[in-house]
Amino acid sequence: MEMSKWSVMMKDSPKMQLSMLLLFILASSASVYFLERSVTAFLLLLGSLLLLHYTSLSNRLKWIISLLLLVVIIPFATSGGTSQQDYMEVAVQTGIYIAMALGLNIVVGFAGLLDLGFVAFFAIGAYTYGIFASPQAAQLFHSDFFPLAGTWFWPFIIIGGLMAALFGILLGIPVLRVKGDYLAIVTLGFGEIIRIVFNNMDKPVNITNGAQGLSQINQPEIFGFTFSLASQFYFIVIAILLIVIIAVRRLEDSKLGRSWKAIREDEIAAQAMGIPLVKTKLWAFALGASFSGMMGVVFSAKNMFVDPSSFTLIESITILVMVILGGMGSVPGVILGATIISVLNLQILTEVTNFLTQNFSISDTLSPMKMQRLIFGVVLVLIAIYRPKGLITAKPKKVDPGKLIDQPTTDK
Amino acid sequence: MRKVFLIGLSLSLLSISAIGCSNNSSGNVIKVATQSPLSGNQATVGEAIKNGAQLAIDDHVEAFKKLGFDLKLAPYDDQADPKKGVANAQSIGADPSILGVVGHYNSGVAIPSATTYQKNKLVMVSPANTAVELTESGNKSVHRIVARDDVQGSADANYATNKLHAKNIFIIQDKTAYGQGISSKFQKQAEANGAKIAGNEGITSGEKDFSGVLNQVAAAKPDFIFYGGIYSEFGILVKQAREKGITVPMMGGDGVDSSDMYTIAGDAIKDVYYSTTAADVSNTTEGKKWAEKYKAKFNKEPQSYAYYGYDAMNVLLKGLEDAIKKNGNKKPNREQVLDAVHAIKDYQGIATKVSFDDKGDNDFAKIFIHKFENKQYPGPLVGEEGKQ
Amino acid sequence: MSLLELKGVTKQFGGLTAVNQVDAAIKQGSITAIIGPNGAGKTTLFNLITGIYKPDKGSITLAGTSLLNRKPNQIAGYGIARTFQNIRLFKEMTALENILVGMHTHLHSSLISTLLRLPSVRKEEDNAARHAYQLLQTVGLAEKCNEQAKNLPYGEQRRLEIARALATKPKVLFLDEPAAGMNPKETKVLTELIIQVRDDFDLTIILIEHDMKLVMKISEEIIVLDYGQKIASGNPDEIRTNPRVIEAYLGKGAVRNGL
Amino acid sequence: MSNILSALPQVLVDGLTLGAIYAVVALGYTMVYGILELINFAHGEIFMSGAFIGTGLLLSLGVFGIAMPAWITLILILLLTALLTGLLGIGIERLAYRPLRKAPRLIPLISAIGISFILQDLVRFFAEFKTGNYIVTGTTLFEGKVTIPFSSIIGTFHNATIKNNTLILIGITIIIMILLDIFVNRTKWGTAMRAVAQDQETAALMSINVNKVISLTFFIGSAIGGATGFLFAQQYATIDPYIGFILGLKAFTAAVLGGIGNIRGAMFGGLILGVLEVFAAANLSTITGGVIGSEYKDVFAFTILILVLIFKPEGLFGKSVKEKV
Repeated sequence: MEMSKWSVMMKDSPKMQLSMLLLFILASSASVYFLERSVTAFLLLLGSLLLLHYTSLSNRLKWIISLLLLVVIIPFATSGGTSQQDYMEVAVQTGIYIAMALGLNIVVGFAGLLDLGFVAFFAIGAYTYGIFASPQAAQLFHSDFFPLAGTWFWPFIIIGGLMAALFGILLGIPVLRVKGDYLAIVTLGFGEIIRIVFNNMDKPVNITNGAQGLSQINQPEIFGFTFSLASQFYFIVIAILLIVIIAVRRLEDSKLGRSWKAIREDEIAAQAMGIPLVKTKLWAFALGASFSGMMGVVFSAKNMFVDPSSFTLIESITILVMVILGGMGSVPGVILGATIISVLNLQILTEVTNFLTQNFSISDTLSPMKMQRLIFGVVLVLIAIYRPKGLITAKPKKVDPGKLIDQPTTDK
Repeated sequence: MRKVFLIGLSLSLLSISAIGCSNNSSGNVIKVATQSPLSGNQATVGEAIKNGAQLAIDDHVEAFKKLGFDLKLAPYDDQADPKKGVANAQSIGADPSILGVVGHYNSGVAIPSATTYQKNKLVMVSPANTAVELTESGNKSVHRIVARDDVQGSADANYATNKLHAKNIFIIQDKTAYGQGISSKFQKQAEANGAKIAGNEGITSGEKDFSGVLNQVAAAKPDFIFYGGIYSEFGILVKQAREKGITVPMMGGDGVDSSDMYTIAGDAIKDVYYSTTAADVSNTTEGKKWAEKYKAKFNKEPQSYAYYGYDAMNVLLKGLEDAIKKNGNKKPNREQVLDAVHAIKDYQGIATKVSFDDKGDNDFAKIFIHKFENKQYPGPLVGEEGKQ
Repeated sequence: MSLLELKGVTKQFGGLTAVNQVDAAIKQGSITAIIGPNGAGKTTLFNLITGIYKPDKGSITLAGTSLLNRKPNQIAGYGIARTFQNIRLFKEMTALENILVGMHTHLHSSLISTLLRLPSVRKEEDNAARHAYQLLQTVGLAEKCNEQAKNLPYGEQRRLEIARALATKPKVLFLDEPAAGMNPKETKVLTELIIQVRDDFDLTIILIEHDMKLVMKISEEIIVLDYGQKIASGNPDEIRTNPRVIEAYLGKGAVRNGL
Repeated sequence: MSNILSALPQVLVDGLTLGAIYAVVALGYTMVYGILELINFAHGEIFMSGAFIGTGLLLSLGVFGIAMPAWITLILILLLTALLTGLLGIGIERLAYRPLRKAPRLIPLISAIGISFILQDLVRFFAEFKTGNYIVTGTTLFEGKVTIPFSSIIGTFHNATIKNNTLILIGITIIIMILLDIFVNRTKWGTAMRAVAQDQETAALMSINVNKVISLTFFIGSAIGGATGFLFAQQYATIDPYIGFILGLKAFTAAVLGGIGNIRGAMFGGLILGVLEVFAAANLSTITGGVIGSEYKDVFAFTILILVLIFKPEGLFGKSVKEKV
């Protein structure tokens, strides 16, 4: 009784929600700041973004609060203890996955094309920067111009994106004749081909340095400042991520976005409406791939190292899981899905197992450390069964009919 | 539904809050981390490294207690994944009680993770990484007690051409960083020694059917086969080669150094050689005692990497002790530990003697060539070669 | 002058000749019905004209332009729109979005300007939404504009499909069994709607329909297909009295029913 | 070139061996897909579980000192393994797929991946618990090999050797495929299965118990997958919990190559893929003069797959279905 009254009150009053939210942010960021190291507090702080999503505040206010959270509060709160780089590493990797998941969401969620080789585009971005910003290029072209300095990182974000988009199109042209689950296996094959080729292009001409990977990749640099710590990369990732989110949001409700969804729902009807199938699908491939490519550049610059083992099929599947878990076609859902999976994998499972192994003596076979795959599997099955439409289901865009009748259209 | 979801979320968060908070460390705890693959298909090796390190920690707990410190192992699972390795490295860096790292197994994970250690001024002692790159990039944190690929590859090639008189060699490798690294160094040296390379082919690790490549080997009729990769594939490869009537000598690097070779290849294991960077300690009394201790604790035979893990951790702990003493029996900072470890000379470990050079490579890293014979493990020693 | 011309259009599936040497000339602004028993090749003929299938023989021209070897989306661009026998709406999208998809060929914002959300894009989108809303009003679905297509009742789905086709601003509108599954009242509303949109939007309408009352009421021209062949054409009175039609299509029972 | 030709018999023999395994595992994918339009990602893990269950049974026979003629042991273990993995398949369907039948199309994929991880880790756990190592090497029932004198047929051919084990493997897989083909095409339950694959609702109206048919499909697919797992363990002696993943992937590729949902297609797809793969591994570097080596064998296989699908999008043996407009 009390509970329902409370929730009604919360539901009806945005002000109430806002103050609760601010309180929550304050409490969680304070605990992140003052506690030496608390994963819980950090997760709660991240969770405030989710709470924000569920409030009934205006969109503009939501944007402002989330920007404040991401750009000011989180970096500041984490700077309190010694764990800053740890939190930030998780945040950076999560950000990279979110961008990739949003890219895949265009392909799978919007356009309905099942792609099981998506990580290939990430690899292309990573190698594009990796080759030119490491001693590899100097050896390849026998030129002193290479390796490119860290200042080249910035244009390479775009170049990496474009390269990935180009490969997206090259893959798409032959592949898009294939439908449904056949497409899945063809893209899977493409992903594997890319990885195997990268793994073996050390001969006859050494382009990728094969399985040894590329090391000593230059880190980003601007006005003499070098980005080397996770807390510094965080801002690059946030910036790209914001661009990606805005782009996806704009695409979603555009002519192209509607065409994707139309194709997903019914190809024949979509064609009858004048939508060119191949071109529209190629755009989905290219744009989705470009997000991945951009983050690939960031990835190689951050790790200063790339090798083919980062781009296995499991990665592609993980990104797909993020999209489906979050809710196909739903932008906030996909962001949540990517966050949950990467935080789960990078922090929660590690923390739980560390806690258990460092505090109790457990026989080796039983060690939960080795059970991560099992736990991950159980989580996936439970989610599939209990939230089959994803955590945040995609909702069609609603319009206010009142706004549509005001002025009669003059367009005819 | 939403509410239920939110309540569930907060409950799950609360339930792990205990974990988050209890991680706070008091001032006299010193931890040393290990990073190795503890899950996935390389877990056997990763676990051996961790177990070896664990034994070393156990040996030192008392001594550190006397110094006033509570010594603990913090094992991390890098999943053989660079991303996971780097994330772990950040989290290791964030835990102020951790003063050093023993790891990794995969060079692909070690190289990017080492960058993070360097930023945190953490010392890393590698029990297994042989990639040349690792110590060539000028990273101050990196140390290793094992021989580099170039040393081992050329030692193997010298043995093959000089002692076994191989003239026409076929190379197979698993196309991992390790396999590619060691086999290309082997090929270089073998060619320099005048042998002909009949082929250099890759297999896919994790597969079990290598008949395709072996048909090619059969057609090329080599007099020697070198394999760059690890034992789980090599065992099968040996078996299938013998089944196909390919009877020429075969050889692998330290990756195939495992007693499991006998189980996997069975009776097919004839004329098979391997090189290792660890001296055979199974026959020394000390080695036997150690192996028994290991078995008593973990209920398993120690793999070679357990010895490396043990030695790597001991080297690190030696440096740690030095740093503590130098710091007036107070807890040293990471940089002090790093310097102390870097300065270690002539440390006698159970498998190898250790003196670090400027780059962090071990001056005493030696290559020992063994033969798999009579189900004896390690097999009889048939040759050895030092650095250069 | 006829707007759409078919000459000797033929399509075979394996051994079966689904459409056989069909000629037709559709007059601008007319309402033409294509009738015939099940399997007579009516829908196949639609699919041939709208480019879903390619004819084996014959020619199809719209205002003098050949429609052969064009993709369905290109044909849509020439001004041919259609509805489907087994309703093909974009189910997860709202009624309004369905219409907006129909306006695809008339929206011109480039990708870059969309990403930058230039004022021109916003204006175009606003206008499109208003126009789409008007179309919904035309078919009486304005208050359902935010409803997902899959949640609409059957009759409304049919009407939404017509509105979506209208959004492509077609010259010729093909309706494939628009009254199927409707009750007499709904059919009456639909009949009026078809005539109204023909007049308001200056359309040429071709429809396949089994409801003879509707066919006879609104068509100016009727084409009768049987086993893929055109067996008769003419105005409703001619068709009503054509013995071949009664024989082959309507059968003897129909004569008794007073048609 | 003469090398390629003379080694051809051996390459064919090896390719067919590998292909036979792919083919039988592909059957499991194709049957489930045919009926539920679901890529049962966990099928590779069922195969792997079969390998472990069979090897475990064999090893425990040794522990209890039960001695039987090798062929009786083989048949006994095959049947037991098939039964157990079949039940495992039914269990997985009940637990992870049936609740999701009305869910969006890709959701079952998630639970399939989840089940896959769970099986991998459980098997690893039990293997390690029992033996201390998850890489398990079993005993071989049939030793020895035979030589087929291809050279006496055509002079340029070299002889090919086949292990007895391989002959048994090929023999049993062929029997499985023939039995399955008869079952699906000639029996009441097989007809029901095809009916459900065509149209679940109509089949239900014809008083076919759809749930039962789906369970049966999972049982048969998993049983033959598991039995093949044991044959695989016999053939290659060494198994680990991760063999199912790569092999499952290849088998699924084979199913698609043959036209997914088509049982005969899966068989041929498997055989073709096996031969292609071994051929590529054996000959790629000879053909390209060393530029591209055997490490590109999977690239070669996938390229063929992509080419086939581009020119025949429904797979080699699939029927092209025109969508009704």
